[in-house]
Amino acid sequence: MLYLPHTSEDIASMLKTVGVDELDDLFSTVPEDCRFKGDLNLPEALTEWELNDHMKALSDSIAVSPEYKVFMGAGSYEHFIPASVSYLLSRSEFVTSYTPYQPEMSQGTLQAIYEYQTLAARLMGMEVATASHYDGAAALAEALLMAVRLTKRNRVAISSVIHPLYRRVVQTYFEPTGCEVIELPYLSTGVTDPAGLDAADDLAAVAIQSPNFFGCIEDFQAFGEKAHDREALFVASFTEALAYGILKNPGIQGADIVAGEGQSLGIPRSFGGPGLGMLASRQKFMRSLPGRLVGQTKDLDGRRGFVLTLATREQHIRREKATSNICTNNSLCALAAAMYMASVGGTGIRELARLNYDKAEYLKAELKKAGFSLGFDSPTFNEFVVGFPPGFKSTHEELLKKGIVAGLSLETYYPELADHYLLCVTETSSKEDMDTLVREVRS
Amino acid sequence: MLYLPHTSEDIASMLKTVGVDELDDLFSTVPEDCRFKGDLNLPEALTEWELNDHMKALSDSIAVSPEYKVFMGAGSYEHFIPASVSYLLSRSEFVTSYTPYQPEMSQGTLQAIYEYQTLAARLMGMEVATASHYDGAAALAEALLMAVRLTKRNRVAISSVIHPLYRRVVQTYFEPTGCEVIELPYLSTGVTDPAGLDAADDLAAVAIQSPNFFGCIEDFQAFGEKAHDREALFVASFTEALAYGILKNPGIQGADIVAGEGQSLGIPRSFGGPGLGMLASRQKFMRSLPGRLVGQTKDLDGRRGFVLTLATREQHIRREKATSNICTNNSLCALAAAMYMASVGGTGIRELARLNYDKAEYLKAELKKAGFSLGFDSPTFNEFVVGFPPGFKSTHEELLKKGIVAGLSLETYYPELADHYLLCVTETSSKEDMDTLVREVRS
Amino acid sequence: MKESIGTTGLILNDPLLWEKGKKGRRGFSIPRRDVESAPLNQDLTGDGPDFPDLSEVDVVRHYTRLSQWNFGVDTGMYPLGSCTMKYSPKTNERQASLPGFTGAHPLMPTSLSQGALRMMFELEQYLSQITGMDATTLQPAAGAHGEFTGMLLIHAFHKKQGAQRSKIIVPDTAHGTNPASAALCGYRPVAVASNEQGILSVEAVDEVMDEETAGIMVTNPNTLGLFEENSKRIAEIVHAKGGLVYCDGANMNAVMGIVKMGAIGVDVMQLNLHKTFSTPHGGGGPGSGPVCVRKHLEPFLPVPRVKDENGTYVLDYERPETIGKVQAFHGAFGVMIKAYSYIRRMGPENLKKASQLSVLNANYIKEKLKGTLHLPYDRPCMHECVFSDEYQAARKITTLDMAKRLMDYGFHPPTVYFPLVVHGAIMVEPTETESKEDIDQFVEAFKAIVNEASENPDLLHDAPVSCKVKRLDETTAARKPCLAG
Amino acid sequence: MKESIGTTGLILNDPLLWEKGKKGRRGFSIPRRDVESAPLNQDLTGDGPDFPDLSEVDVVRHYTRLSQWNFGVDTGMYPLGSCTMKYSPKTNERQASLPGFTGAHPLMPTSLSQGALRMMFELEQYLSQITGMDATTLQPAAGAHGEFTGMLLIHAFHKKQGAQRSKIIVPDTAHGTNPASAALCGYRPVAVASNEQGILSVEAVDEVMDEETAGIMVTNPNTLGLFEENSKRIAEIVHAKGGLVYCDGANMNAVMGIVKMGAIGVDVMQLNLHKTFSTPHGGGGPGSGPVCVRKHLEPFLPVPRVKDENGTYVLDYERPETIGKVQAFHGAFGVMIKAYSYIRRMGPENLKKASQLSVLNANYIKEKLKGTLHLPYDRPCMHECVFSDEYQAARKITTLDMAKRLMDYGFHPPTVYFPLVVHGAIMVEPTETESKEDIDQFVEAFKAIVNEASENPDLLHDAPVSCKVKRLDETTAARKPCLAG
Ligand SMILES: Cc1ncc(COP(=O)(O)O)c(C=O)c1O
Ligand SMILES: Cc1ncc(COP(=O)(O)O)c(C=O)c1O
Repeated sequence: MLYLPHTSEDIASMLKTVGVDELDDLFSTVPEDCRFKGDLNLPEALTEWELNDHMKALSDSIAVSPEYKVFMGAGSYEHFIPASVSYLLSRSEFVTSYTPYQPEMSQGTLQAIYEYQTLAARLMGMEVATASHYDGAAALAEALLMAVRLTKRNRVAISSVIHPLYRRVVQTYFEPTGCEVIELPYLSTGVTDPAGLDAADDLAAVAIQSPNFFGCIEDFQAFGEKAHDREALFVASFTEALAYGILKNPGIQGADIVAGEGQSLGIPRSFGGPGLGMLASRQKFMRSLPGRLVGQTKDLDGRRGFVLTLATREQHIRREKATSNICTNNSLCALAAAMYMASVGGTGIRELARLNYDKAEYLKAELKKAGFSLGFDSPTFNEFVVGFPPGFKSTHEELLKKGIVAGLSLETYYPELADHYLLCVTETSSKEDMDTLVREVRS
Repeated sequence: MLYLPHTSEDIASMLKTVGVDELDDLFSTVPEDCRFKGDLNLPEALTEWELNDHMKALSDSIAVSPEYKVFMGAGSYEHFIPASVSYLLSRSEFVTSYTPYQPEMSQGTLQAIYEYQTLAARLMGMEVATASHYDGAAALAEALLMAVRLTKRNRVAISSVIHPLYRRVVQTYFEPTGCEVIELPYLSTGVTDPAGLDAADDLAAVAIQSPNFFGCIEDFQAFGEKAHDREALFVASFTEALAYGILKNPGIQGADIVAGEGQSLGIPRSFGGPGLGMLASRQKFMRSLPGRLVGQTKDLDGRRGFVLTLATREQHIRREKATSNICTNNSLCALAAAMYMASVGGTGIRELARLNYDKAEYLKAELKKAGFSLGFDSPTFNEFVVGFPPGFKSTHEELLKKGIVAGLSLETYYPELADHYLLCVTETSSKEDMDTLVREVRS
Repeated sequence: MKESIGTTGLILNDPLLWEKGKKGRRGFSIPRRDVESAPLNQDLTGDGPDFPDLSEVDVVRHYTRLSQWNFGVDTGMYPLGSCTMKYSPKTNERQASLPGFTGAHPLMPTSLSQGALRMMFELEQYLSQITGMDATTLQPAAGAHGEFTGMLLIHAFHKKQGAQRSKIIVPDTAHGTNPASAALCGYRPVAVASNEQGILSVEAVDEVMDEETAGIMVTNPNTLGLFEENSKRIAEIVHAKGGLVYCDGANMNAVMGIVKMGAIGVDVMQLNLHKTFSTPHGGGGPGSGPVCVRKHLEPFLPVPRVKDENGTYVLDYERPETIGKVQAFHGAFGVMIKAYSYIRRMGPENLKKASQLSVLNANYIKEKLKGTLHLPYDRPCMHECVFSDEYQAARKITTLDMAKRLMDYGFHPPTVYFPLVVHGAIMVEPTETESKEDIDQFVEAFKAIVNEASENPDLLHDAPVSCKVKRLDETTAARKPCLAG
Repeated sequence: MKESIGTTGLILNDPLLWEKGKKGRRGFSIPRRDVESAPLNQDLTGDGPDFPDLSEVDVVRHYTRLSQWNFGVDTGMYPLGSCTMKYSPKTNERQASLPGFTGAHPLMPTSLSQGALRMMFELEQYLSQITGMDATTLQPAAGAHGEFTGMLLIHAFHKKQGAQRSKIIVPDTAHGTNPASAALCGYRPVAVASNEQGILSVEAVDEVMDEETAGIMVTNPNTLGLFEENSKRIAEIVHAKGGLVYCDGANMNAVMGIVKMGAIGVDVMQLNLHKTFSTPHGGGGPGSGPVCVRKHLEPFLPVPRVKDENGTYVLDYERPETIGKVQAFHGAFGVMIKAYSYIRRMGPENLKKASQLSVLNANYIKEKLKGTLHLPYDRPCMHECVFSDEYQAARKITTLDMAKRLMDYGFHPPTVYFPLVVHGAIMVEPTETESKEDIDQFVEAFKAIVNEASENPDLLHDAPVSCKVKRLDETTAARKPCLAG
């Protein structure tokens, strides 16, 4: 077997050294009644070539661009990824190394993650960003738990137009804590209703997402102030990191903690994971952050180097008193994001973000021309809600057959929004594709 | 532009250093009447993403497996290539380095090519193999020129069942030399007629390919002896390197020089190139070999290291007196072959070669059962000739529409072999595919 | 010993990204603009992030150089205990990069995602089969995330029973994530000491188990590389008091096809696909931590569940008792593909063989080094063995010194100072993908180092000398944190 | 100067392949056998090659380690004169790996290979356009192969004229492949010396050109990095005597969009796609050396020719006057894709810009270093500039010493001791993909080395000290050749 280098001679001589006769004898400490006697009921081994055919068949059965035109984002975005990033990310020194516990041997990963932390912090407008989290939803949950720890209060308010699946994750994380999660309703304009906060007191945190699930841009500033008036922490969230290439970042709008998803930054969608949980905070909360942090230091000769630091926050030192249980994170995804941010550059990300905005505005305008109404009139970035005529569901299904995915139906998440669909346009959708979409939905 | 790092400030300050005002002024030494004033008439620049779409469209228009079942070899063979080889070959330290003129900085390439030379020599049963040549045909031509130099005779005899395109290349190389190339006819059994040599005297070399173009296994031994009786050098050639995984190699059968194509050894077909020209000889002819050679040596501390050696044979030292004009060779293809040979291993290559043989024999047998006659009855490896009924051409075209390529028509190369087709079966053709082929050609 | 495989060669320094580049450079091909620019309210816009502008060649050289400062399993032996640093077959990477997989949108209608759903459905079945459990969720992102998910399941279970419980038993040998995951779920971890044999005694558990205790978290094989021989009896005790048994399955690599956790009393467990199932670690992740449960916990699993409705795969969100979701979408799909590919390539026999050889390799190292290094628990081990620096302590040579010196010899050090129950622990897990020769070289290197420890201790104190940097000042790093440039 | 970018780090030794492995190991998945074994005459079979048996991890580690002993353009600056070591865009590699391209069979019916033929047809047109020639063949495998093909074309031309010729004029600055290619075609190269300006004088050519001479081979820009200013007049002289002008276009990177060779009297020339058109060198190849010709030579081009028959592409073998074939199939298709991708990504403006910047970079280096190193021809250069070690000779420091020392500073040395007309030549070709910062670092490094040459010459004599090996004994290697293990 390609992955099992032992020859029978190797095995024989090693067994001899160990002092047993057979491989089975190695398991003498496993009590008889714990031993599994049968054979695992699994499909027999495939050759590498059979696997190639099998996997190609599975892959070919999935609808993806360019064959399909997918106008759907909702937390998973299609963006171009340079061949250079894919190549660099495949280098096995990055791929096959573990968490950099031994810094002298891991300076590549460590400098790269330090650079990621820096670029991520700059993108979010914060002072400190962690080395990565599982995904945007888990990062948001951890951010809110962090706020609970910091404020020693046990109620959090989250906008009802934070991604519904993110809210579900927050609910799940909070269930056993006994903390309360209250949801802030949204206005007819598609943004969170600040009034929702008036009643709520004794809050640990207020969490708002912008662009929110409807694609609408929220007024972080206002919510930040309201939160601070209540001595609550303001947690800003996002699912489309590219938006901050052109929009005001959370930091300058008063966010204390920022948690969101970085998949847009050079990470393929791959059916929703692995993604990149981005988490950042103000310097003063640094020691309460969950997850790994890379810091700069010097070696014995005074040369610059990097290490994992502030480990006393972490489970392997603090065990049950740790700021989180996280150990393995999404390091390689953070590396991809760093490579992507480095490639796009400061000038490029503005252009790219603007292009996303302009294309989305184009489709909006065309749909309006075609007589469809937008669900909400707040400004958006690259996603927006369209209210289609009743019975659009069947048209939507017809379009699937033609290889067009006309957005995500909102009814499942917001029953009040029957026939409303969330559409997404990125730099990958051409004018031609958009015109086709409009033509098709019109007919 | 991604590949042009200069900012306008860079350009300005550099022009200043150089002492000219504009980029155009850099070309002051190009006389006015040599300057091209217009704009190059080329398509305007594509973005990386437009290029992806464009190239995908071109690629998708080409018929390849698994969609097509291609029972065609004729010098270009489909063999499985492990993912490990493709990955390793993509490492940029190998891909983006030049010919290892500076050995201290190129030990990776040098050791790898030394290993290639060794494995290649072992495969061919020779003492010395070169670092690589352009392709099998050019290697054969160079081998024959080498024989002419060594023997100071100017006539070579080559089998008429050496790959026709290889013979064409030999003719082309020999045209200006004034040397004569005589062709040895083939027998009804599909192998070269030794009698063809009886008349011929004063020969520099006798060249035989085995398995030959018809897939038939030639008796190298016999031709070697006949050549040596005439004090001519015996040049063995091949297009399917994998055959020597199981067949007697040329070396033990008396070859003085071996020249052939190594594409089968882990190199994709890519429309016929780049391939791998393999060239080997007996130790005593070492200094007459064309092309690069890597040799083992020691460094100042006595550590083993590798260098390009015997450069006095080469053009950059010997200029017109060199053994060849070759400079750039097919190094990366040789590296791929080395990785492939290392992966398959001694045990594996026997199994793999045998599997090729057995599958070809299976198809042979099935076609016979189906009432078709084999063109020749000499033993073959993984290619063989089938004589189809007159008018098979139309069936052949029908099958193309069904995604089946039922071999190569021999008529173009051997007018006397109308309706004869050269079929190839490798480890990549499943029994099922072969059964389908038989079913289809029968109907 | 023959020449050490560790040596030095030319590598290149490279500054931080923002110390390179010039405004106006490009490393990214900006897509053609085929629509006009639309008005955008300036109150909403910012200056954009302060990123450097780099050319493609700047970026490629930067990361090519950085990669050469790193060491991976593809570089050499990486016997990091408890991390199962086995070789990741290259075919895994190939499969995961197929366009249908990388391009798949998680919220597409299931009819357009059949291949993805089928892979997940089958993988769940394989993992249930390997662990002997009844159902599996692939949603957790890593081992610790799986532990947390497991705790949530236990929590939901007790809630349904009507009485919530406050404590959970966690042995002192447990990985830090265990108590942390329990705490995250509101449980108070109750530590029990392992006995002189390095395993849990029935008595110890019997003593602490009560109706206030939600259950126990056992790592089996445990972090000393020992099989918890009493696990079955312990499970009975825990069950008798209405508790549940959680198994930390991070060490499953030792017992595939040999022990079915479902058959020895385990109610819920996680697997680390990035350990046992050969998905690469990526410098710290992403991983995948599927959770396998017995029937009685299945109703609580996260949504959606992949279901096979006679040949077509659907996603079922309608699970009234579900704990909810632990990630936004379906988990680390890209990682699952690699584990799935591995299982399909290996087949049942080779998976068992892998476990047997991983145990063989560990025991072989244990025997070869036990004279050289102190072996606290001299018993047959599973996939890893734990030594200590006791013999060297006299000469002021610590585990850390030996670990650093191993780098100069071309090996990644073992896990050090864990598990905590062994002072100066040196935890060696070779995995089955290391050949006898590689292991022999490792053993020779370690012996050579122990010699140096007595003959020339400074070689160890100054180690490593071959790496790009010398030992790094971690204290200052923590005291004056510099976390961003 | 600030810290040198060259440093050392941990790398691993690895023995020769056959010093590793064990019989019975596997690094290759043997396909399933779905047919019975057929009888095979034992007289035909041998023992099979004596290859080692290795596991996949053995192979992966071997080549991963070897790769780390190498230096490429992706690692750092590689100013190897005459080799145009520009950065190869990663998108080239991506395109070349598309399944339709890698899987294409060269003898498939053209109807099933349209995409491949179209790419070749268009690439031929682009190259004809860039050189100002009328037709192009993509068949030659490399520059030298293109030269040989060019010689064959000239040979066929004269043959058709009725009188074969015996000589060809080759300047002393020519690359070794030029006379070698001429000789391979039966021509006797007649050397002409370049003048004190480093270029060919009209007189020198006039003197030797006669009716016995088939033509001239000019490298333009030449290997001193100078433009052959008299090329047009020279062409007239050669043509007047019935000769043809061959241009070695290996240095075309200097003049894309600036000079059209077809317009200055060139009849036939080769291009090196692996230089000017960014296809990577692969440690020595594969390359591609297309040959571009004027109308009167088109009939002689190798077969097959790709033709566009209103929208469908066909292969034309019916060319009565063709020289035949120089490779079995269509040439290095896999390399052509990369050059094609490069041209499409660059477009006409950027190709010209690339030439301008390559010339800017070379002149910048010339100005920066000319005080430090002796500059034999102090005139505006094209894409490269040639220095010598004359200033250092006094202190017994040679070009080789400085070249080796550059390695320790993290740079690949320039081409040394070529062209032969400059004693101790140091031939620097930065290419346009090096940024000003990178070039400034290179200049600083060279200056630092020249300082060391006077202050501490041994640093140079002992160089390199950072690489995996010290200077290697090339003499013994040649005297007692060991070419296989
Ligand atoms: C025994 C054990 N349990 C749990 C974990 C946590 O797994 P992860 O790092 O994937 O969260 C680890 C990983 O180090 C481990 O070794
Ligand atoms: C000026 C010149 N001509 C010709 C050649 C030969 O090209 P190739 O190495 O591709 O055969 C070279 C390559 O070094 C060269 O520099």
